[in-house]
Amino acid sequence: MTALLDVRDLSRRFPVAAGMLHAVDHVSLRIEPGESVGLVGESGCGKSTLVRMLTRVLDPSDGAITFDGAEIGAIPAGRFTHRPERAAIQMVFQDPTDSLNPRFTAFDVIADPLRRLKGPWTRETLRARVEELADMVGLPRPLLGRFPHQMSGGQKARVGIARALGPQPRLLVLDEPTSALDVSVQAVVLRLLDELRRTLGVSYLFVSHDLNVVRLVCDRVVVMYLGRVVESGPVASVFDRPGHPYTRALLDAIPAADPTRVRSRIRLTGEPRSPINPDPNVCRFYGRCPIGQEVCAVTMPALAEVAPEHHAACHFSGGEGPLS
Amino acid sequence: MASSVPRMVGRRLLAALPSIVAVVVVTFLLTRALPGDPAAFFAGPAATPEAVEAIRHSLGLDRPLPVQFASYVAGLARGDFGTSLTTGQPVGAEILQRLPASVELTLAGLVLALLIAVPLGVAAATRPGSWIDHGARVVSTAGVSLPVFFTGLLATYVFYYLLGWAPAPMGRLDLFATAPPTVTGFYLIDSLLARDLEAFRSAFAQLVLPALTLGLFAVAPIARMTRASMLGVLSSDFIRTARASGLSSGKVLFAYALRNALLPVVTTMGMVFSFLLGANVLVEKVFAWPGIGSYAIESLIASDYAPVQGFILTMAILYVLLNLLIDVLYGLIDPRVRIDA
Amino acid sequence: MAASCKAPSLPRFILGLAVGGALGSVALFATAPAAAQSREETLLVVVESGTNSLDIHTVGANPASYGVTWNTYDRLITYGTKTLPDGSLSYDHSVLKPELAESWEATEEGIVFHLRKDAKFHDGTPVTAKDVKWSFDRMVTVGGFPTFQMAAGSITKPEQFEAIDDHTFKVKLPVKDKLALPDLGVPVPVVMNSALVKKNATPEDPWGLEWTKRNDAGGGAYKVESWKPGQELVLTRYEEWKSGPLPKLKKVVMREVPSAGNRRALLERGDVDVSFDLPPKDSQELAKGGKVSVVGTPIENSLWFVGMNVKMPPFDNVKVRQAVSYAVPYQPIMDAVVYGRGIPMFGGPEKVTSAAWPQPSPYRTDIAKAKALMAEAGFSDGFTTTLSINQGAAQIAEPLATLLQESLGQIGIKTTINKVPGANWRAAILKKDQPILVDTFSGWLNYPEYYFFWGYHGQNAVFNVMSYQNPAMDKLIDAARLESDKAKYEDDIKSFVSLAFEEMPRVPLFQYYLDIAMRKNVTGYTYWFHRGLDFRPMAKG
Amino acid sequence: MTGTPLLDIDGLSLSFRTRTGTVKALEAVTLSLAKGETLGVVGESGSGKSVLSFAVMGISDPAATVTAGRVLFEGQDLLTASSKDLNALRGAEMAMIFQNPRVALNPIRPVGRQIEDVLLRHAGLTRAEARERAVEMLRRVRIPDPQRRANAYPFEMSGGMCQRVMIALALACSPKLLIADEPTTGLDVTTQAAIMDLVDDLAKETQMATILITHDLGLAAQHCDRIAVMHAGHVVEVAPTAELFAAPRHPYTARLIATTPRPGVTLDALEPIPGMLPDLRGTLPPCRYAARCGRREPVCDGGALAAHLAAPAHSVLCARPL
Amino acid sequence: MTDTATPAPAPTTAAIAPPLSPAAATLKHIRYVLSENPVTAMSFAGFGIMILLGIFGPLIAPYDPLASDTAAALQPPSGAHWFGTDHLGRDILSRVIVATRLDLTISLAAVILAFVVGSVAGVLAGFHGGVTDRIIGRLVDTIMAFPLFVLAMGIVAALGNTIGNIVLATAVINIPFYVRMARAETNARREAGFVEAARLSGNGTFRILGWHVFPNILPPMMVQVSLNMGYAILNAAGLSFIGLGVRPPTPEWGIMVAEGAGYIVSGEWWIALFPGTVLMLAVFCFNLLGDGLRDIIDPRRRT
Repeated sequence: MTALLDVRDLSRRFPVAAGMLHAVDHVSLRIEPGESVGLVGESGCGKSTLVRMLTRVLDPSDGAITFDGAEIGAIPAGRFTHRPERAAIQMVFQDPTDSLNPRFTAFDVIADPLRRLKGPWTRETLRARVEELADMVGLPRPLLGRFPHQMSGGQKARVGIARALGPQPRLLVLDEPTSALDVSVQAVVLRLLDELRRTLGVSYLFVSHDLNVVRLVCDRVVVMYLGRVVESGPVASVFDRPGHPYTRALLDAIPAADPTRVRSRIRLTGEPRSPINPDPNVCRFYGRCPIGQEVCAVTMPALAEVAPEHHAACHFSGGEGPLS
Repeated sequence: MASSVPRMVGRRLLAALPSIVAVVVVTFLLTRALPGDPAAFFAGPAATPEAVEAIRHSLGLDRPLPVQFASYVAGLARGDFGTSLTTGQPVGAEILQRLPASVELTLAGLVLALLIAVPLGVAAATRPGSWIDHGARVVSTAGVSLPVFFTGLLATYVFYYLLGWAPAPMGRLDLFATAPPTVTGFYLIDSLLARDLEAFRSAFAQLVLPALTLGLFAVAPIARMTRASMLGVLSSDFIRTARASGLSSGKVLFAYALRNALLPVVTTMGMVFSFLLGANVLVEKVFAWPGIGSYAIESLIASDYAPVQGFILTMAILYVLLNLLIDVLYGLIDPRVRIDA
Repeated sequence: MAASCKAPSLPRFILGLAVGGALGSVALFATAPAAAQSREETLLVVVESGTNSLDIHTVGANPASYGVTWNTYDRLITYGTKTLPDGSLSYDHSVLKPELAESWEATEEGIVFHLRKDAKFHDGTPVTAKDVKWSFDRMVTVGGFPTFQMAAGSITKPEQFEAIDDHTFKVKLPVKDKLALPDLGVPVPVVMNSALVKKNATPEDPWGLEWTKRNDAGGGAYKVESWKPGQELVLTRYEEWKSGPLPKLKKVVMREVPSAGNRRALLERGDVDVSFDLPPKDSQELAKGGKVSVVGTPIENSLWFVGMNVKMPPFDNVKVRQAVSYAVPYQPIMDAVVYGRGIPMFGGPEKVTSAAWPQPSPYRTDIAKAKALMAEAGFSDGFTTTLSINQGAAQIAEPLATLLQESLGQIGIKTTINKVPGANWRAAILKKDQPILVDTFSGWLNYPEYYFFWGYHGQNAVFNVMSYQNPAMDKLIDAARLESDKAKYEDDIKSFVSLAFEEMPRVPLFQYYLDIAMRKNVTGYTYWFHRGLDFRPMAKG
Repeated sequence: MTGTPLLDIDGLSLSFRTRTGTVKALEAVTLSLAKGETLGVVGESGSGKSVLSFAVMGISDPAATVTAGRVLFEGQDLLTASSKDLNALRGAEMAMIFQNPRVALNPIRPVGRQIEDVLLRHAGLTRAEARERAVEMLRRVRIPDPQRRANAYPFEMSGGMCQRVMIALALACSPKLLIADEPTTGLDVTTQAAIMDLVDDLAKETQMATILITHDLGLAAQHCDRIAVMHAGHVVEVAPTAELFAAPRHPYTARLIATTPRPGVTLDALEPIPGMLPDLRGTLPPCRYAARCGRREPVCDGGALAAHLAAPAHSVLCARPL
Repeated sequence: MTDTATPAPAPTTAAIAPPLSPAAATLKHIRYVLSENPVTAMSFAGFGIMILLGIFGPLIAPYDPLASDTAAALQPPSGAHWFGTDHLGRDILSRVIVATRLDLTISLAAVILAFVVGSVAGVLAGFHGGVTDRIIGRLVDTIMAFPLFVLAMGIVAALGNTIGNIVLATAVINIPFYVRMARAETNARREAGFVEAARLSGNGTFRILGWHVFPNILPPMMVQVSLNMGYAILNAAGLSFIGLGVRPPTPEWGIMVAEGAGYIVSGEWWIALFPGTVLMLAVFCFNLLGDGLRDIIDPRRRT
């Protein structure tokens, strides 16, 4: 089975006043057809930059993006708009308010990609398709005539999902699709997404900082820290036996709706290292890492398998280190 | 920070250079496109075409445009703005002499406008939708809705002719006051420096009506901006924090809200000032104000190239400097800009 | 905006600020300075625009400079004064009076002047014939207007001037020109402090024009105390002046106030003594109001007129020109444009009987006749053209043109009014491409043939805005210039005036007044052909 | 709950005037808080939890009107207090921290100065003393190099740092009550944990009572002694934390717990809550949850609903509690 | 999951009202905006009257605006001449009415020209940033560096005082304001989610700008438009005052004020006052119109 998306050594650097900002630094990842991959990491870790490159609205500095066997990383973002792959990679945005044009009705929002990427349409077929999509995401049809500010957060989220599904994508990037929603709505949307994946066979790249959610809807998870992948593997494996202290800290920080659960926690101290002109020989987590040693300051740890399909980039991830 | 300000100033000046060059070129071309023929004007009555031609030659107007331009630029490089044909004076000296009058008037108008507009805007913003809000909007809009020459004449008629409150509209000083020794060129300041209260009073009295006329024109944009920006700031989270901290309402309003709200106001000041310099031209004409605006109008009408060019160039430089000042001011208020620079 | 965070003091604070500011400014207004100490001996004059040079010889010196130099420089001779029928004073072009020259006599060669021995320039240097020689050399050498003006009196070359001794000066004349002596009484032939000017001359500027433009090098009754171009000129009396009785006014301040309304207000409120260049309506009302005195003198040898370019169809057709002459709304112009501050120049006798100029044309408004003439000319449907006016004289020209436009419309001539900026007017008329225009022209020298020489002669001078060329006309004008027999001379004049009224290249409208408005206590105002103010005889009672 | 409560909210009702009608944002809210206690207020957006906190602080929107009830702080009714008294209380006796700390601080004033402003207002210190105290406060919230950081501006700091500054500012005058309104929303999970730990520690140190307003049941569970659950302007249930999770009595609470993702629960096990919050304009049924509730019976639409104790220290607003 | 203090009316699913037809909804919205703000309602009424006068002015005017009657010159307001007569005896009321069309034309034409050029340049600059932004910014700086009124004077003086040139000059000096505003507004939305979404939906740059970004920056721009309409008339009036405006005897408010200004001191106040007042009311109307227009155009203000 060939991967739907295969990213190799993808990097993106931005020139800033103080030097080069390494937003994404040699990231590799694969997404299989129908698979749901979670991408987690704190703000500023390069998630968004990576996503923008994968959805081809930003050009990478280095590396390759292979989509369904075709190299698409080298196509300039401006030209990619007119490529057939455009329809195949779609995205659901984090903030449903910000991502919906305030001057478009729900109908216009959903119809826009259809008009651009699919078709030809007549008035009737287009309306039929939009209504079909609305039904699919559980958006009541009368709401199609509304403007974003006239809808609730959950409704807007559904519009955003319908828009992304319209062009029948094969890869759907979901950028924190539920972070702006109430828990009750979140559950509904998560179930909807899960169901859609199963019925449509779409692959997901699910970006989130909420590990509870990632655990629910993803098969595999990729953890990023300061532009680099520090850990990746099957959800169960990573959640049960995190190989990287950062992953461990993330897991520990999740507040559990269970007052009985008493935990020992890794507390992170200090501020993250600067992503500007980073020293390629120093572990990015060094300085904040509770188990950091001399070696971390002179050698950048590489991703190593810690369990089947489960990789971590830590000198001490072998299970014998101070972590366990 | 200390080193970043001069660097920023230098960079901004450098960035403004192309604009200045463009202004010089455009002005040159524009003045040459004016329909008049200064040679014919200065040949005097009853001149023969030959005489006109001779004068044209002596003025260098018969040379090809690029040559004229080159000599103009060469003159500029030497600090020579040329000589006005209408007044017969070197343009540079004349602008230098008249500029303080215009700047003093414009600044007075601006200060007056700020004094009226900012409190008005704040009052409107603290009570959106109230009668104060509507009133402020109507009043300030009325101010900007009248042509300055009309308000100026009306004000003169009412306050000078009918009521006799204002002094005669005859320039910067009344006829019997003597100008204070020039230090800054601003009579208000110079007279204070010279401890000449008589001159100060005269200069102040002369300034009030034209400055008011001019200032009225600027009230609306500033008040509008203040209101909008104040409204935005007042509903922002940090004001809520300040209130939740029990800070006094005065402190919240002025030290917290107003200072933040002034940022966009400061930015508009550049535009407003540029606006006022335009309106100034007409106000000077009405009040016989010996500034560079009236000078420019007369010259433009007379196709007298040198003063027009000198005037516009001066204005452009003034504008650049003003914007620089605004940037620095902005930096003083807003640390984000300062540190980014 | 929390309930607890209202600032009830704010509006009050603002109100306080505004009221406080207003009161403060009122207070400053109210205590206007009472600096009236020198007021009685100072004359305050407001003008629309002032001089651009202190030296009439400089290139581009404007008409305002005539008046200034008239007071700051002496000439050899000047004109006498006469009282007009209305009681006002005017110069008398028939009387020549001594100024720097105590006396003069005509010789075979020309004229010999004897200078007064006590005259001194403003810096105390005695005035000598050498200064006169240098000044006269200068005016005929620098070119432009001064040179041109002096040529009218056959004074053209430095070789004509000779300083015989310190106080004797001779002007040699190539022909016995009757205009030579009068020409020495115009503003141009000033006597300059040659030593002072030479000291400030440069190799590029041997006549020191750049310096005299900004500096006083004279010995006239007034010294320039200060001059801010475009703003203010202050003259003070020269206490050592010998060329006439010492003026009464110690000081004269001329301020430029561009707005006519303000000039009127200033005068009415008594803040100034004299206002120059008032619009005719203001003059009329002020004269009627009686609060101030208005002296209006018809400007000699001057005429407002409608000119038609005889080289441009359809105005090459005399019938069209006559039609226009009948279509002009003469009386409305007198009423609504000039407000009676002019002498009508229409509705005169059918036949020219007077040798005076200007004199009324036989035309009067008669639209029916005008239409008939248009039909005769083959323009019964009318035509379209552009009516040009001088923006610099818009006060009169614009309403005049508007009325004219309306009337012409009635006979089918549709016009667009083209306002030419004042400074461009001369260039515009020099091109002679305006089909029809409204303008004025006056001659300094008060002779009909002088006016016609400029306005109608085939030499096609700039002021012949109609490009009118007619050999018969030229012959009559030339004859009148040389004619010494009074009767024949008058016949010539009547003939060319008749011809002009027949051909009608220009339609006379009115002879305009030179109006000066003064406070009642100002006396001694004298009308001068150069239309500048002569402060020397003036006084404040 | 021991002794007289520090804060006693009694039957508080509040409504907003809007273009489209009056929104009954709070109705008969009754809550009390003892000294040193930590109370969690949990609810979905629109449930009225922030409105409640703003009403307590007296910083409500001008369109808000209190229609009934009292808010007693140490026996003093905040709703009838003069704005002067209220101002003296705010920042000194009761303080608040907000979400989005980066915009909740004055962007153009050094953070140290902002803390000083509060100190100068309430503590009667000289400028120099205030300065010293401000730096001390920054140290207490574990900001490294506080001396230097006092001169920094909010934009020069990370969100977590800004929230620490907010905490320093709120606690500068050692208030008896701290209202933390979604203090960790928008922060990274690791930062979130650190901030909550800090609040916990400081609260314990100073015996300060805390109201934690959050949408995150997990967060409340971990940090609060008691939890109040709000729905559509009602407090539907108040109970000690362990009891609430172990035996929720209000159907909404139960559904809320069930719908929250947590370890060991699969997606299929997450039970969405049907329906949405009711429109708070116009007339409302006595139970505002009734329309969404699976247990609705005619009794639910009967007369007015009053909170009652379902167990000691466990009150519930439901006609048919679980 | 933010919970704010402002009372967001809880959305309803219980009753999803069938949407009104767009026209009806717009009408309802306009009615709402007008009823909410009396000042705006007044300005709309004023604008309506101006449009009517612009169209039917010549039919309504009681006298021929160009017909002089020197016997009836300078008459104060009376039953026959409500606004009095001017120095040539023309009826000021008629002139004021007939002038409406020209003044509206000048301001509308100038503003449309400036708006089109300015917003296109501004949107491009704001969206692309980089070199485009720098070049356009530099051009705008250059125009702004001129004293604007003097630039307008220069243009009219150089090209001749036709109405077309007055419009052109007014447009040129207004362009910078549109550019700056459009640039700032576009820049603020450049990174907005919906722009990114539009790109993912297969929209090219120009379609994004025209279809997605531009309509969103329209509401704030409308305020500028209405402000500028007033400014355009004032500008024309100023040009008339110094003799560079509309040619006589065409009635135009500015030139009438300029003409009448000279008669204030002599007591014929009505010549300048009536056109001045109408001019002020018109500018006033335009100024106040902006807020109302923005409210109408902005769908977020709809409930």
